[in-house]
Amino acid sequence: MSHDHGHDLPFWRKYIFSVDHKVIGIQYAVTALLFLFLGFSLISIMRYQLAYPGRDIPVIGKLLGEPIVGKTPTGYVLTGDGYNAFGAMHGTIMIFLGVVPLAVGGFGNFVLPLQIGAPDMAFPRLNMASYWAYFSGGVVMLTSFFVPGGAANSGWTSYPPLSDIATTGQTMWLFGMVLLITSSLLGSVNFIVTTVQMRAKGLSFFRLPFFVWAQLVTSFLLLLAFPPLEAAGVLQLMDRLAGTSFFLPSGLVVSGQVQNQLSGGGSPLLWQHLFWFLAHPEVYVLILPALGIVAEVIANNTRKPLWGYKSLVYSTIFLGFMSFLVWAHHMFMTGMGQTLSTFFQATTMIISVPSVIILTCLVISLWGASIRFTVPMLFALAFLPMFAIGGLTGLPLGLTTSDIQLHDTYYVIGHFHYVVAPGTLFALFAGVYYWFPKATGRKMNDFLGKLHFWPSFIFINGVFMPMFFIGMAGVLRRQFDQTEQLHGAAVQGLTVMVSWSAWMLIISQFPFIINFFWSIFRGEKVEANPWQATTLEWSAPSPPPHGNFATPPVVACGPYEYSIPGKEKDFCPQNVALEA
Amino acid sequence: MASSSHEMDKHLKVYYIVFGCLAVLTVLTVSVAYLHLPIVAAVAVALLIACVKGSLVASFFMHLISERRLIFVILGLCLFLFLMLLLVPSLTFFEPHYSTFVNGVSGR
Amino acid sequence: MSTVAIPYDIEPHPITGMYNGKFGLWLFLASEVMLFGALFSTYILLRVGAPAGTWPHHGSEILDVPKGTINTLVLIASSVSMVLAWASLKMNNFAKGRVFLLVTFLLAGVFLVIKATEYYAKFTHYQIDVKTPVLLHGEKVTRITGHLHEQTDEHVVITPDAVKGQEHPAEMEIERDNIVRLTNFGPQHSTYMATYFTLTGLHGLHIVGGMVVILFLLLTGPSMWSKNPAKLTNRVECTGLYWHFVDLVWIFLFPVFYLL
Amino acid sequence: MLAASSFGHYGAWLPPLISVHGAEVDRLIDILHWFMLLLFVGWGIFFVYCLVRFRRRAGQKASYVLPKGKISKYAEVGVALFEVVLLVGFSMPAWAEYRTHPPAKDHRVEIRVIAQQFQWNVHYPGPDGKFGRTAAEFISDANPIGLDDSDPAAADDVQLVNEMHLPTGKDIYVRLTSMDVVHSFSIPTMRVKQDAIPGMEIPVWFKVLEGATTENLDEQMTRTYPIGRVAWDRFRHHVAAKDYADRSGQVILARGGDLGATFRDGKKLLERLRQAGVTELTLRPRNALELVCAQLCGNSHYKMHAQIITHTPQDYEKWLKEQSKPVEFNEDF
Repeated sequence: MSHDHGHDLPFWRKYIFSVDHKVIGIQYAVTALLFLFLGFSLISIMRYQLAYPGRDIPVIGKLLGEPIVGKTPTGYVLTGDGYNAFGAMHGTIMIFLGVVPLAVGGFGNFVLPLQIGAPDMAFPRLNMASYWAYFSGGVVMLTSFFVPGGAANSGWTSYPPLSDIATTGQTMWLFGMVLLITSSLLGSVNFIVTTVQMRAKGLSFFRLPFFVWAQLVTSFLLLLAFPPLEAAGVLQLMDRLAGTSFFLPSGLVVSGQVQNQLSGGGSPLLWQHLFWFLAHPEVYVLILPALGIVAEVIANNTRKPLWGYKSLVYSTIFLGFMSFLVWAHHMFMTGMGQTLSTFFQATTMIISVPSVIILTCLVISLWGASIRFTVPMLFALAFLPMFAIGGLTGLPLGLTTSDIQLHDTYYVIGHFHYVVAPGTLFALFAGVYYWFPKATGRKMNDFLGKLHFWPSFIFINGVFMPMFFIGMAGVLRRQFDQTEQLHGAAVQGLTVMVSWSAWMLIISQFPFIINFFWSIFRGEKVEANPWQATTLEWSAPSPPPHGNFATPPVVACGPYEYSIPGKEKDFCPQNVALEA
Repeated sequence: MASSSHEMDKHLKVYYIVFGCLAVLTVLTVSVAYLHLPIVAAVAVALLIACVKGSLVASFFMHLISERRLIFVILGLCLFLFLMLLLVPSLTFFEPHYSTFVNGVSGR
Repeated sequence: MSTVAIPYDIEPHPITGMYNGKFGLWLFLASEVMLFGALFSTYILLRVGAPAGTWPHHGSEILDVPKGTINTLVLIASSVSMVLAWASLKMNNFAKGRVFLLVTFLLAGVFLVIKATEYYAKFTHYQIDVKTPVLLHGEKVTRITGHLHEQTDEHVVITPDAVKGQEHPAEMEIERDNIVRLTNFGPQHSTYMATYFTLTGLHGLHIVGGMVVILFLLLTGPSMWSKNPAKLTNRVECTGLYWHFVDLVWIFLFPVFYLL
Repeated sequence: MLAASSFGHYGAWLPPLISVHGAEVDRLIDILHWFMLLLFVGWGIFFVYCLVRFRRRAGQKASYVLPKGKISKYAEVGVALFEVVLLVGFSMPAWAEYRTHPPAKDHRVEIRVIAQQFQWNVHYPGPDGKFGRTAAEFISDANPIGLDDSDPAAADDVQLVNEMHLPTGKDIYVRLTSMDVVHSFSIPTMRVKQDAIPGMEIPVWFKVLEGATTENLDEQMTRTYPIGRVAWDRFRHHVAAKDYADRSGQVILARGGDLGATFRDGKKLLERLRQAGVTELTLRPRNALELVCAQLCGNSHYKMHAQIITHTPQDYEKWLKEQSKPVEFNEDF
């Protein structure tokens, strides 16, 4: 259509407003990593308040200053509102600005077109728009820290009426969310069309790498689950800006004032339904791409085909579908009767079955292998038991009777963090180490990689394992100071331990940061396929040029043809026929 | 790719017929509303007419009638999810056993 | 813009039977179905769960049904002209296609203008709830609806609405102290008005969005037609799909708000 | 009377249990955790075995042929079946008891609880068993639930803030609502949790174990700790069970006294006790039972807790009667 070439585009078109899926993928990944670090920093500050309630925050308190932290005669402390704002923004940043953009925007964009042998995404300019919508959403969220009253402080779940009567930060949060949702919708349309329409010749659906399947199902979840939250966001904006009462019942009395200028007639439960209709599938948006990455890394480093590829695919599709039917298990304590609670307990138990199957497939894939303990493999292997713990601890929360005691306690926090932090985040680290050579043509340092892995693995368990016990003791989440309550004070010792683990964990990330930047410029140069992998991305040069493949690849076999008996090499790339 | 003009003429005729039907149905649904039927009947008739109109638009203007299965699967999924979104909250809202609607602190 | 040739950008994929844009647009419409679906279910849930007496028995008590009917017809007509625009391009008649596009654009404008007059009427129509009942139409009432004339710190002057077959009532002065709630028929008036404004407002935004795209096609059409007619035809088709969907949403909104 | 030691302790596992239905909850939690542990350990052994046995080394070649065997399938079906058992056999019956079979009207103690930022308002109908009318227009600082004094049924009503009295061994039926935002009515020691949602009144019912009176619990929770393990953060809600004096006989920490209002006070006090040669402290919680809010409700969410005092049914009746006596004006006051 036009005559200019990728390599003579001006800088800002090539690296900033680029339409190349690889550049966009890297933009997503770098931005998301920064947000992950920010989200982690927020919680590190909160952990000081939790471990040493009311005591001045050393060093960092002074750096932040007012109005983010409150002043005391001797220094600075978090305020109740500040704590809630940090908590709400920790959740929002980690999920919507960190993990999902990294897993879907970053890896999806960079890897998916390469893995299916496409020259780019189906809609390159839409892809760029998607990144910039995400970026703007992030900027709006960050700015909200500086508006009067601070950032949104009604939890990442933003339950009304609390969120309806909250300060301006909540409005910013809603605007930010609308931008992020737009970004996700544009991205998911792009992924689905690309996967369905632009696969290389010979790449049938059952020859797709599992990662592509995971991304495809994820995209459907984003496409169909996000709009109800967008609707809910619009309604909450109306409540906040136009004075409507979608989520406000009649007769509210706030701080002793009768709210008789409100029409009332709304329902707080409505928000919860619309919110969790998105937010449960969102959990699978967080976990499926991670499973995809882990499957790729495991197949590559066991040097053998994945066990039960088709079960994996079918389980993933089933998981995706079921994830729409379990949302109200987050609402067992809202006063749910027998019929509905039985339905949602049953669907929750059912959804655990495909998860068990996926985990089983991945672990049985180790049998008869020749395991290379590379850095990506270490992270992928650590993912398995961590995800198992996260999944298992979901059981007591999915049954109403045991949920009575555990609902909204630290047990819940431990549960989903095991799924998302040592689970998904470890898988994402595996992905960074694994595909780094493809993006830069250089490998990340092995020693620093291991120095990143081992302390992270130890301290992340130090953070989340005690939470099960703290939660069991009855300590509720979102408490500014748990020692205010008798049962909370009893386990304050564990909370101090969690905090120290968290601070050690953040220190453990420095080897990664150093490694990342050092390797971009100084890392060991490697050839196009350093891991001797089979999937298509490795048959393109590293880094791949604009348009990816010199000639469109033709696929001749399945995705994981490793260690075929009687062959000289222990792997057979997808675009090489098995017989050859 | 290019359709014959004869075929297109047929298409055009269909568009005009659909336009006529939609206009007639619009007038019909408004006139029914002025009959003040019982609420259940009124809702049923209004929604029925709206559905017919909607299907006409989707089938002929959006050419859904000649599309392949893929789109139907996706739209079917949407419909199913919409029904879930309607049914489940309504069940929690109207749990008859124990929850009642109250106006603020009012009660005895 | 890019050197990369995207497969199936214009020609349909052999298996799905669609080019990328059309498939993408259908997916976008699927998400739109979920968006409006969620809002419709909100409407149903709030309406069914509403305490007695808080919703109008009939939309026509509040909304202007003739205007709504005309708007429905306008939107349907715009849908027809949209599909005709596409058909003309398909038959290689760019000039005619362009005219039909322009007609669609203008009809959309008409729709918005009518809608704006309806909105204006609601925002200038008031309701006052009072503590001590006042005499109106020979009855003691605690609620008066009508048009405001004067608002001061001490009192409000309102012309109450006329009742069919009766003479128009005279202006009334109501003391501020006696007023419990004074509101126009804007979104904050009641859950009914809130859902009405939210849904029709969002629908209106979709109309505006569609108009922007149509305007873009009108302006860039000639140059694109000379370079790549198939691409322009595809773009018009996709815009049409979106436009028909917006029409379809209105087909449901109209009876739901005006007739029930 | 029940043995005082049967209620358990506060610590890193489930808190003391003093409600009847709570036993079911605890049993399910126990079973689940044994089941989870079993699965994880079994799975972990296989996992670690694979890592060691199939590590890359000379002569270890990966096999292209995938292992066959049905063990994984059996394991998956086993897990699924066990989940069905948990659901149908344990969770559903207990939930039905907890949520769908309220105690009969004639022998239950009914209480209204109206949550508010950041306090629990408790409304008792008084000896006549009838709740007085409440409405927003009567709300004032002294009357947070808006009780209408002109209503005859309201005359003997009792309203309390952040204090709830309950009889043991009787069905308690709480009518729960909120006047502003979503709160959650949570009593960890009774395995009770129910969101308080504005615009809705949702009942929740439970029964306190006989013998679990505050008196007994206080006695049971009196424990002696080495002074090295006593930190202000952990024991700020505890009070001394006896007097502690320094060498000159001056009392540093009196019976019923606590460790001070702030961390600094506590530190100073403990230092003084140590200097006085105290090696261990006998402490008990100030209030053994708490009602807390489990749903984020604003900046002082963590402070929204009420003390619960349990009485024998006789004492409860006595207390209620005392409370509902109209307050007589005292000239001196």
